[in-house]
Amino acid sequence: MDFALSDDQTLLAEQLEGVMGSLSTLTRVRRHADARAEMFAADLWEGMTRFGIPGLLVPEAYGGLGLDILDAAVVAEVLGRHVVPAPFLGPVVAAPLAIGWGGSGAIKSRLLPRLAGGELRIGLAWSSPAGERNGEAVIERSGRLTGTCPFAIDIAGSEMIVVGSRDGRFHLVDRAAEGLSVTPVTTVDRTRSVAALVLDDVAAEGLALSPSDRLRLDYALQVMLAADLLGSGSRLLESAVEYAKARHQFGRPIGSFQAVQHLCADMAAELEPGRALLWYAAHGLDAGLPDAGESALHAKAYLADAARMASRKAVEVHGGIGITDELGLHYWFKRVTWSGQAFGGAIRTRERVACLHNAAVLPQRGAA
Amino acid sequence: MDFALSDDQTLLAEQLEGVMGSLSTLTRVRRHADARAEMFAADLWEGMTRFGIPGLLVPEAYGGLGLDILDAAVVAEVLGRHVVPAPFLGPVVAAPLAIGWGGSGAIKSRLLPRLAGGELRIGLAWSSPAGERNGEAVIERSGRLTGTCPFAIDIAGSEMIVVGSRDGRFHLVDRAAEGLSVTPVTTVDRTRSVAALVLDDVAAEGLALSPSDRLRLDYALQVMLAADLLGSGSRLLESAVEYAKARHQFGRPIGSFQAVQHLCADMAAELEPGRALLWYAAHGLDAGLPDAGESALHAKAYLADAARMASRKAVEVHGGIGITDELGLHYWFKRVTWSGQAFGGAIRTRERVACLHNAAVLPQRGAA
Amino acid sequence: MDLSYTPEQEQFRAEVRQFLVEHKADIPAHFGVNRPSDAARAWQRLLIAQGYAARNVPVAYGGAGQPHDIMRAQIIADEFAVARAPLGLVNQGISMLVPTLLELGTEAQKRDWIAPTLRGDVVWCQGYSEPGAGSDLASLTTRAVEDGDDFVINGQKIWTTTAHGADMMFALIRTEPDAPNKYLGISYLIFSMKSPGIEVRPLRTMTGAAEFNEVFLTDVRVPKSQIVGERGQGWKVSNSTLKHERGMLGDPNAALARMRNLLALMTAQSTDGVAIMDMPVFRDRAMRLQGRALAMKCHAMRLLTAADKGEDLPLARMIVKLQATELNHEIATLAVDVLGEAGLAYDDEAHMRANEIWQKRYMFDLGMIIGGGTAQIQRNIIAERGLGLPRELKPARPTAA
Amino acid sequence: MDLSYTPEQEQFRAEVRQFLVEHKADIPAHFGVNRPSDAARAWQRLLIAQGYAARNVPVAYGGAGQPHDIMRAQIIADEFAVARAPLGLVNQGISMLVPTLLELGTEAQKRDWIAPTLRGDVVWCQGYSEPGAGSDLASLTTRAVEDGDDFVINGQKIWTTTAHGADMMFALIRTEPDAPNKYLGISYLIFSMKSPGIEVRPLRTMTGAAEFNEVFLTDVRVPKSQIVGERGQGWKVSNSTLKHERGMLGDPNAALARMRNLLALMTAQSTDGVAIMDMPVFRDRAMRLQGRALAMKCHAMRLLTAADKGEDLPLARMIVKLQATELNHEIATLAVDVLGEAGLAYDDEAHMRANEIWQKRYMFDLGMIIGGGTAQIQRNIIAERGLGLPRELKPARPTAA
Repeated sequence: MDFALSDDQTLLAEQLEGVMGSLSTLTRVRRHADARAEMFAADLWEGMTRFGIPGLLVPEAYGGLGLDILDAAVVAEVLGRHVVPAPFLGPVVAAPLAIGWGGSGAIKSRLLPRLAGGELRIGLAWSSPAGERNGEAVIERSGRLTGTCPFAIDIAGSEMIVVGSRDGRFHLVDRAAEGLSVTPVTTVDRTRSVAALVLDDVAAEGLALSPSDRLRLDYALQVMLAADLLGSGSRLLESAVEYAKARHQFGRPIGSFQAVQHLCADMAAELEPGRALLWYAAHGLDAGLPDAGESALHAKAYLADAARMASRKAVEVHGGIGITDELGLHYWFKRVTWSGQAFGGAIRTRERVACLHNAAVLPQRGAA
Repeated sequence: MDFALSDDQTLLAEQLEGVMGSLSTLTRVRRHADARAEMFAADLWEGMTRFGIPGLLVPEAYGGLGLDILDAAVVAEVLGRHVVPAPFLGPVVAAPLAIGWGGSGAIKSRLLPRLAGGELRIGLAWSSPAGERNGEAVIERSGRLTGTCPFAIDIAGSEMIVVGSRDGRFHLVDRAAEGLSVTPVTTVDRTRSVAALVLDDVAAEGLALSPSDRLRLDYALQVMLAADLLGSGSRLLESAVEYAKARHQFGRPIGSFQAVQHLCADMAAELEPGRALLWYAAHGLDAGLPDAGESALHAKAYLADAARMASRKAVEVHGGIGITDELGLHYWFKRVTWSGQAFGGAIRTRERVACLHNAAVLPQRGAA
Repeated sequence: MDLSYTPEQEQFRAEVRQFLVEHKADIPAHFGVNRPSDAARAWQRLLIAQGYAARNVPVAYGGAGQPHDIMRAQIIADEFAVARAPLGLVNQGISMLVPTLLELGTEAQKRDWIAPTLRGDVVWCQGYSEPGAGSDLASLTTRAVEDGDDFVINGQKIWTTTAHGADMMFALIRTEPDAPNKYLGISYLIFSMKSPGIEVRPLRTMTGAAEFNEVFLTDVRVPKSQIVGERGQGWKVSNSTLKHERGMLGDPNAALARMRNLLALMTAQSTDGVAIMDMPVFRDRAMRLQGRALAMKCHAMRLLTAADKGEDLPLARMIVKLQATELNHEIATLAVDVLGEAGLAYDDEAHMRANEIWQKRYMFDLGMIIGGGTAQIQRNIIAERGLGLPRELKPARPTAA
Repeated sequence: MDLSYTPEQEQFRAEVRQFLVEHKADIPAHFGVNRPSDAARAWQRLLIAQGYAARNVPVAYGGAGQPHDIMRAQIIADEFAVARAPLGLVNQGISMLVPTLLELGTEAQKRDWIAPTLRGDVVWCQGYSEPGAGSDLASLTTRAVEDGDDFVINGQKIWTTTAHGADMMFALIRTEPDAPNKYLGISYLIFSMKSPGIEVRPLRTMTGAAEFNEVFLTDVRVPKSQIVGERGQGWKVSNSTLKHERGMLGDPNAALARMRNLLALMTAQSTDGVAIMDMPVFRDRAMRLQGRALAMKCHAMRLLTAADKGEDLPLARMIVKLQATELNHEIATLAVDVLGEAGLAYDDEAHMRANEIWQKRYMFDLGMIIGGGTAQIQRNIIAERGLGLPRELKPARPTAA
């Protein structure tokens, strides 16, 4: 038994940490966030492409690295640490998995190599894990899609979109398809690209994922969000610790005050077990463990809560400066807010565990 | 507007505080708690009787003091402060109100003067506010009662019992009635008398409370529990503060450590608004304010949470000694546990507010 | 307990209502961003004349000259809230500087500044905090040296609201570097924001707005006559000001109003066809917060009664900031959770839609937990001054004089 | 990540399983209350002979003499847990004294005490804490003065478990009153509980049981040869013992097992005809705790792997006590809430029914949050040693040597 990252994974994390540390600087993030237009961070995507990230989950036969969910989670954690304002969940996770598991041979040959090379980016329009909000959904009829998806991600700079329909199936839609209208949505986290889609009888190519693969895709995305939360939450803790060491009040570093010490200790105590839970959940999806789904949902819910707690306490440790743009702490705070809510908040996610976990418990309508 | 206790109420509290401080000492409480037999604290009841407490809510026409719910709440708070191991909710609150509001003239003349004088004590068997547990309930048929009540209170030393039946009505039963079997139940709080009743076709005298009076009785009891919680919770805070001043570690009083200071500050910050909420709820019942029911339930739920928090933090401030019998802190801890759960815990109580508060929200089965 | 009002008070309430009906048209539509609009100043003058604003300030200084009457003040506040009418100008000049001048200013200072401040003709900003002096405010280093009849100030202030629109600043400046401890040696100075050497830079916060500024002071000259109170006693002077500030925090009516909005949101929003209000986990959290809001409302009524009787309830008073700011933040947090993915939408203030306001509050209210004494400092104050626990080795702030 | 075991490890697991099947009849029904029963001691001898207990203690001192192998140790623990078979004796003599003697004892001390302790023939109790020395353990005042070849001890110890059944005590005693600081001047002594001058008084706790004792020491004579480690160096010696104690805390398998029991309870109990498990507010809390229990289980596996590789993860290690004790308490708290009025029933241990155990745990687990370093002390340790924050002005405890 070896409950740890492999040497390769550790190396991957360290090297990517270096790359992202130099590319996704606070200045760069701020510039991205301040732009009002639809955003695609070409330079950061370029950096990710040089590192091979677009091909992480693309099979080697199609020119990718053919790595595991756990490897992708390691990457997602680093992206969260550096609030990297580049697409990831759509083109690097959802699209390769959905196409790899459900695409025809022709589609795979056509798209996967371009995905792996980073030249093709595919967004994701799929709100079902967060629940159908106020009746908004996409309906498939005779291979064509109609409806709305209020929370489509990684659309900026994408050529295609993976769209989930109300019946749980996935489809490929061309970004330029007739009947598709895209309205960028500014969210609190400006490092993520979100858009609202309206589809009016839009042509689509079906992806034939099995029901269990649809769930695996769902769980893989929850794990990526959990990893992002761990990354940004850990960075918030580190910032708080650094600040508490450096900042002096009353003639001593504020980190020598028990109240500040305990804020930091609580953050660490909450985040640290989330790391092991995340590894277990990601590995469970790779190894096909029977509790993989439960673990993935637990990881998302646990880290949504833990990172939110860290985001609040880190701001408290920083005091006034924490709510300003001065140190940019708020970019991490907002990334945590976004990742915690996207694809279902902690409460809804736990309710999904309850339904999975105990077959004797009927799914209740009355839980969000 | 005068949002405060009256001078009379303040005097009542102060004087009773003196009496109970000298009667319900830790030694006395410990002796009561250590007794294994069914418990009636005759000496404490005698002290309460000298003070006029049994007649608090009995109209003056029947020899009582004819005071208000708020006065009774003031008394309940003092009883909670001193974890007084004597009956109260049954003979002093439920029985006078149920008989006063629902008894025939004959019953009132027969029972109220004896209640006011303290010579008649009446227990309470009524579990409906906490919900019907695992199907246990009392059924009325042709004026006779059959069924079980697992959580009847103030039964020790009682001559009669007010019994609530599944249909929401109240009945008077003789403690010696044929078909009634009483099994004392030891609870975690040994300052309270609890018994499980089994009724097999037991003769009963009906009390004709209107539906709104039944609710008022319910709310009055929730207010009394809230007051008891405030009393025991406040005392736990005071004990923690005293101990934190006196106990030295590392060459200084532990109360000078920020961690200990903040434990105490949080207790105070939670408990203090509960005091105003309690007054408002009790006064609302007296004055017939439209939000009286909502306020009473909020007061119970709020103080159940606040006092539980205080009970835990007070033990933490005391450290090891807090979990021993040495200072008797656990009597307050346990009283808080009991009062918080009796007649419905915080979650169930809040669900009742939701049903009351927003008529548009249908009562949901799925809430405890 | 008596929640009714005297006939005289009810009569007064009727008068206030009548006034609000009659002057509905005078209520200013816009109050102005950095400076009060003309309409706002006209409204303010009307309220002073009517005795509703600047109630206790003597007529000689431009106030309404009414006797202290907390109940009448509350009636005015309640009726204005019901009518959604602004109760005149709310700014730091009126809430902090005016009471300080009334207490400690010279006769000339009172005559010069109080009336125009009350009327909104002179706008003030506050210069207390510095980048290196937050919780430990008394360690401030902005200093003034004597030069003839002037002080010459150098240093930097931060967290200055409305600095852009302000005419004047009231500030804490270190004038006696050799004082025996850091609390002594500070003076309370007032000076024009038009003075040469003042630069104002907006400080952008996490909400995206610039609610605060930094103010850089380089060789700013201030006549010595513009000191308020004794030289070197500015710490004491400012504590009297802070005392006035505390009353501004934690309006329980606002928390209850927010709860109503939140409950409406939960009724309107649905997931998978079920209204959020019908989801017990969210509903329980909402009811818990409603109970807390109600408790804070009752708590405020208790404090009001005590104040009316001239009694102080120190512990009850000290917990308000901690509990009220936390409650507001929790209400916003629940709203963010209720809105789910939809609640992530966020724009800057100009384009903000109805639901986005919750995401803004979630962040802004966290700032309120920190501003004006962090939650940690509040707990120290409650423990040491409210509960009488022994002082921390290094106290957070000395006991107010 | 590789959650599989090597073929050799799986072979070893099979052997352990086989052993447990073959020796099912030898599993003692009762372990004894204050002292191990004969059956428990026989089981312990069997486990040592088999190499399952006292694994790493040399054969010369009565141990199994196995090489360090954390994976095998975990396999043994897992298989015994599955079979619900006790993994030999668990007491402070074995977990704390034996490792200390192995590290710092004289050859004679090792020969005299280790083997009978491992066999359960000699039972030990711990004499560290005193009424005035809790979190600040080093301020202990129980003192020993020299008298010929003996020390003569006077003072009082507290929180002593199994003092009634114990043969021996290992204790921290102040032997050098003039040492330069409180940490020096303490010696680690071992002595018989039959010594004249020892009085044991049970200390009743809130659960109603007497899990602890006070031990009064009056002119207790101890030969000087019964000092472990250097004279005056007892603080260091005890820190090596405390290091061993920490491993005993926070078994994540136990938390998961409790969660299963709680979920069964929630399925069985109903209110108004609805199973508690179908009530979303309770179910959400249960799922949250299940997620936490799973996280702690994974965290333990991560620590186990690190230990197997000889790596230390200080921060990950330091949080275990804080998180595990809090989790256990929260599980019990939810159970108490689930049981409602019915959960208030409580008797002393002899009469306790199945559901009453939760109310007991609710209180006992709060004690665990406090015992062995309160949650506040744990947070100090995490902040200062785990995160490298500067020391508090007065440190909670000096860094372990």
